[in-house]
Amino acid sequence: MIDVISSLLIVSGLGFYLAGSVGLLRLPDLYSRLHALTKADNLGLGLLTAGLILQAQDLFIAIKLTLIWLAVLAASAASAHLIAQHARRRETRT
Amino acid sequence: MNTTAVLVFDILLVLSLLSLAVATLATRDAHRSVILFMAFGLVLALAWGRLMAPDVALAEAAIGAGLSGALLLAAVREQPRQTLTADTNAVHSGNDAGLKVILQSVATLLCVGLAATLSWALAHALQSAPSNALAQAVQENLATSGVSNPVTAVLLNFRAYDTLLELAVLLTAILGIFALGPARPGYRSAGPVFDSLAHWLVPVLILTAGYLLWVGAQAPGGAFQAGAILAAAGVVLQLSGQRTLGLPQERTLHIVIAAGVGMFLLVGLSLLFLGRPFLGYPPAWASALILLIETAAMLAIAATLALAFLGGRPQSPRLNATGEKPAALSTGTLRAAMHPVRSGTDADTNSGYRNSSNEQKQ
Amino acid sequence: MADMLIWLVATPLVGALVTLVLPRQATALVNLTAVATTAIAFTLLYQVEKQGALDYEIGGWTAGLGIALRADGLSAMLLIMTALVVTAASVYASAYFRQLSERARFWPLWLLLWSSLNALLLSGDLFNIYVTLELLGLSAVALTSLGGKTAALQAALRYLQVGLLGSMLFLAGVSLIYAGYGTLDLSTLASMVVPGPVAWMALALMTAGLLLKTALFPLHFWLPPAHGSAPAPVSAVLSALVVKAAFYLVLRLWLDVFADLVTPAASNILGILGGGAILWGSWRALRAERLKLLAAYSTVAQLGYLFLFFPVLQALPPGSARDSALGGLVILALTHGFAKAGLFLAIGIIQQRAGHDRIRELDGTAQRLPATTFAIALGGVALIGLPPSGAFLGKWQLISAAFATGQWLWVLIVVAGSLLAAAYMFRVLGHAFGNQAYPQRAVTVAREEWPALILTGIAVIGLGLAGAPVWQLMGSNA
Amino acid sequence: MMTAQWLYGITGCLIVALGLRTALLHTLLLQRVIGINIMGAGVFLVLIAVAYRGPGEAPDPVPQALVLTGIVVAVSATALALALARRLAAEPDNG
Repeated sequence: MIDVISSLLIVSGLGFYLAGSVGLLRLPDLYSRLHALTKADNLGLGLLTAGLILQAQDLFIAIKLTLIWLAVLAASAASAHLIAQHARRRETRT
Repeated sequence: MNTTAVLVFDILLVLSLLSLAVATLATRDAHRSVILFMAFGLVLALAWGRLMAPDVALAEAAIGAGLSGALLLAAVREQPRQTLTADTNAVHSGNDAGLKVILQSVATLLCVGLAATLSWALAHALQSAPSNALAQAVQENLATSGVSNPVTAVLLNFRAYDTLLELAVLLTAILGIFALGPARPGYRSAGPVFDSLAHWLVPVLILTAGYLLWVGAQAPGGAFQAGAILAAAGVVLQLSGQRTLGLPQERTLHIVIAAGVGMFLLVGLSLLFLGRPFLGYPPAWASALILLIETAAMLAIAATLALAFLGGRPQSPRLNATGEKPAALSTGTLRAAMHPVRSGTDADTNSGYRNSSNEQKQ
Repeated sequence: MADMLIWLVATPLVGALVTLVLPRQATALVNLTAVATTAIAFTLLYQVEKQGALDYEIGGWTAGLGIALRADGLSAMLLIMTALVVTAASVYASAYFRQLSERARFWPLWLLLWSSLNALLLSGDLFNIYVTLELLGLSAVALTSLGGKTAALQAALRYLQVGLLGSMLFLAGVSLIYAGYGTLDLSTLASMVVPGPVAWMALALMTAGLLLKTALFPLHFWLPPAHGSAPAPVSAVLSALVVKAAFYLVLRLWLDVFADLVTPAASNILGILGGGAILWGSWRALRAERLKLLAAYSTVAQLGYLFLFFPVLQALPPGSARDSALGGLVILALTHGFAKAGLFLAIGIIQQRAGHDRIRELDGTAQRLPATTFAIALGGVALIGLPPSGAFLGKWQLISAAFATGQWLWVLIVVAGSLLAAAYMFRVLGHAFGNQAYPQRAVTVAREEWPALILTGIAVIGLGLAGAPVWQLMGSNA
Repeated sequence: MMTAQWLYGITGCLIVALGLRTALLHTLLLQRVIGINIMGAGVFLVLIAVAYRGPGEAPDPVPQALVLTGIVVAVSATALALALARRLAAEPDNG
């Protein structure tokens, strides 16, 4: 039973990754691509981690997985902000 | 079902590795090639994970993709965005198109030949199933090596001499960078968001580095990965505008970067005086000695890689207005010393000689 | 007793760390380290003479698992040369670099270079040799870049890239060896090697990497600018020792580890490349504008002689003829090391006193700096191979061995090379003894001229007249 | 499983050749430094592929330690090369 739920979670997570990548390729300008990437991929990673936590043998690995997810969340949010800020500054300057 | 799934995954991973390598090397724009190189490093870390080499995956992600990428990005940032075609210092002086094409085809041919013969030789080598002697030897001696993680045992005990020389390589690199002149002008603060991220990220990085150092004895981890993560903390600090990134000044800075090699020599030579072979830890103290050496090595690696990103000695805060530091070794005098009047510059002497008496003006 | 081996590597390393931390007392510390390491090198030579090759397993692990250091006759002699040349160059450098900040940057890198040379000459493990090659390359590049001018920086950058490429090729060969034989230790490898695609490809890759680092003829483009623009003591050590350390590795691989794999065809290729190096290097030296470039091209040429020995040694059956030819190779290498180091130091004196080293404007150097000109002349004698010098003995062995094996081409090339060497050395001396109208006031700079004189003196008189022990030592481990 | 070893080993050889081609041909220093790094990555891939002993068995730790040492040596060489390039670019009379 656990396996079915975790595989379901993982597959849906992959679905979000796919959406993010398609968004990266299809969307017209930088900001919307950034938007797609950070939103979809983080949610995908969240589902992936949830799926993996169910498989994890002991609590310690589960905690480490959530820590990884939180770190990636913070890092991608900050970097998305920085990229957008940099692009914004270059647009207003030129 | 399982083996074919793994095979499909392997083929996908290999294809992505090759395509990333080709993309990195074929792009015309320096910025793009650096970003693609970092992506290549991360996918390579994935490959190390797949080939059951977690220690190497950690190091590749932290040092290969992370710090090398940061160094390359810092270098690209300073270069004007000129594309590759505009480059002038061609190694091959043949600048007309014909010669260039010939050279490129010859080089390509040479490399295709190299690839073919190398893989033929490797296939031959893998076919004859090399003896697993060394792996068994490591397994047998693991008990007395003081650590249970075989890779750390090889790195810090069986082949500790290699690691000593490798730390000396790091020391040479940073001394070379120091000799080249003052540090990079440094970064303005990147805005509140990044500062708040740095504010809590740096302590977490330091904590993780300590954890990795400690866990290196039993599980994947160790001095190099921990040092790389500490260096990453240093890089984040620099990017958020902190100039001296918490490193000590002059004398203590030299002690920190020489800590790795120094501790190795201290332990090795003192064991020599106790009648044991150089770096031959007695089994009882082995784990303690290894941890001691790893701590010093972590500090040395972290300081060296952070200073390499900084590009030279950190500007000490006690500088007076003109950036001059009273002590003889400040970067100010380094810049002045780098262009001495006398050494080798073509002084315009009349008969080709100066009266050597005013030379000795020590 | 074998602890000496590790002390030879550890002493310069300790010296490097201490001079890094205590820059004010650096010069005294370096002299201390130099004397200590030279003393250890001499005791090692004495031990090897008495009881043959010495082995030392680091950490007490067996050679396969741990790393073994090994000192036989060849490496002991090269260690002695390294110790003497670096000690003399250190005395010279303490006078050459005037500002404290320059010296503070120079000494740690200098001692790191020395420890990497000792580590390379002693190492008995393939991957360990790769790490020492990298340490050697990086410290040599850092020292070259101390020249400060744009030319020195560009040469250092090109030298670094060539060095990295060479090390990567060497590492590819090492990885093939590990894939095929599962061991990295040279002695166990020597017994396991069997001719086959793995061994050939590995040897080819390692040799290609090392030839890049020895700057053999077609791959020599990086050497003249690097050795020409580096500070004088650095270019002395680069030409005399760093390039020769890579040659020592080629020698170790071709004659020791992969001995039964080497075919006459392969040795002939090395011989032809060596011949090309002699002719091209001597020709460029003859046309060089500056003294330092002349000395750098002469290094390219002299290394060509060393590579000529390969086809000759390949053709000689193992026996006394082969041992004497091997002895000739070693004495030629030693003589070139001492002579070239002395020559570069003397050139450094001229460059500092005159502010330039253009050959055409050397007028009056003989009157001005008699001892320096004498050192250059002595160096020239050794480079040409005139009788009292060790080079004469080396070339004599080479020519007689070539006669014995009927390989005429090498004889012609050696004679042509010696004539060209005579040409470019007498061109320099001609300019130096130029007809300067009024007698100049002679200048003696003791602390800088003594090292140059001693080094060239060893090359000409020491090795020439007292060259016999070289053959005994080579016999002890051959 | 031997096929994984072969697959990754041959890829390593190809990447070595790719890196070498770039190191020989490209003129911009940055490309050449990246080429040398990628060539190193190829050699490390060969080493780790040799160390891999199939899914069940533990891999051989010695090549993994060698690759760790190689990665650190490569990053220090890259750092020195980039510092040299930066200083060269800063030289006033740089043509």
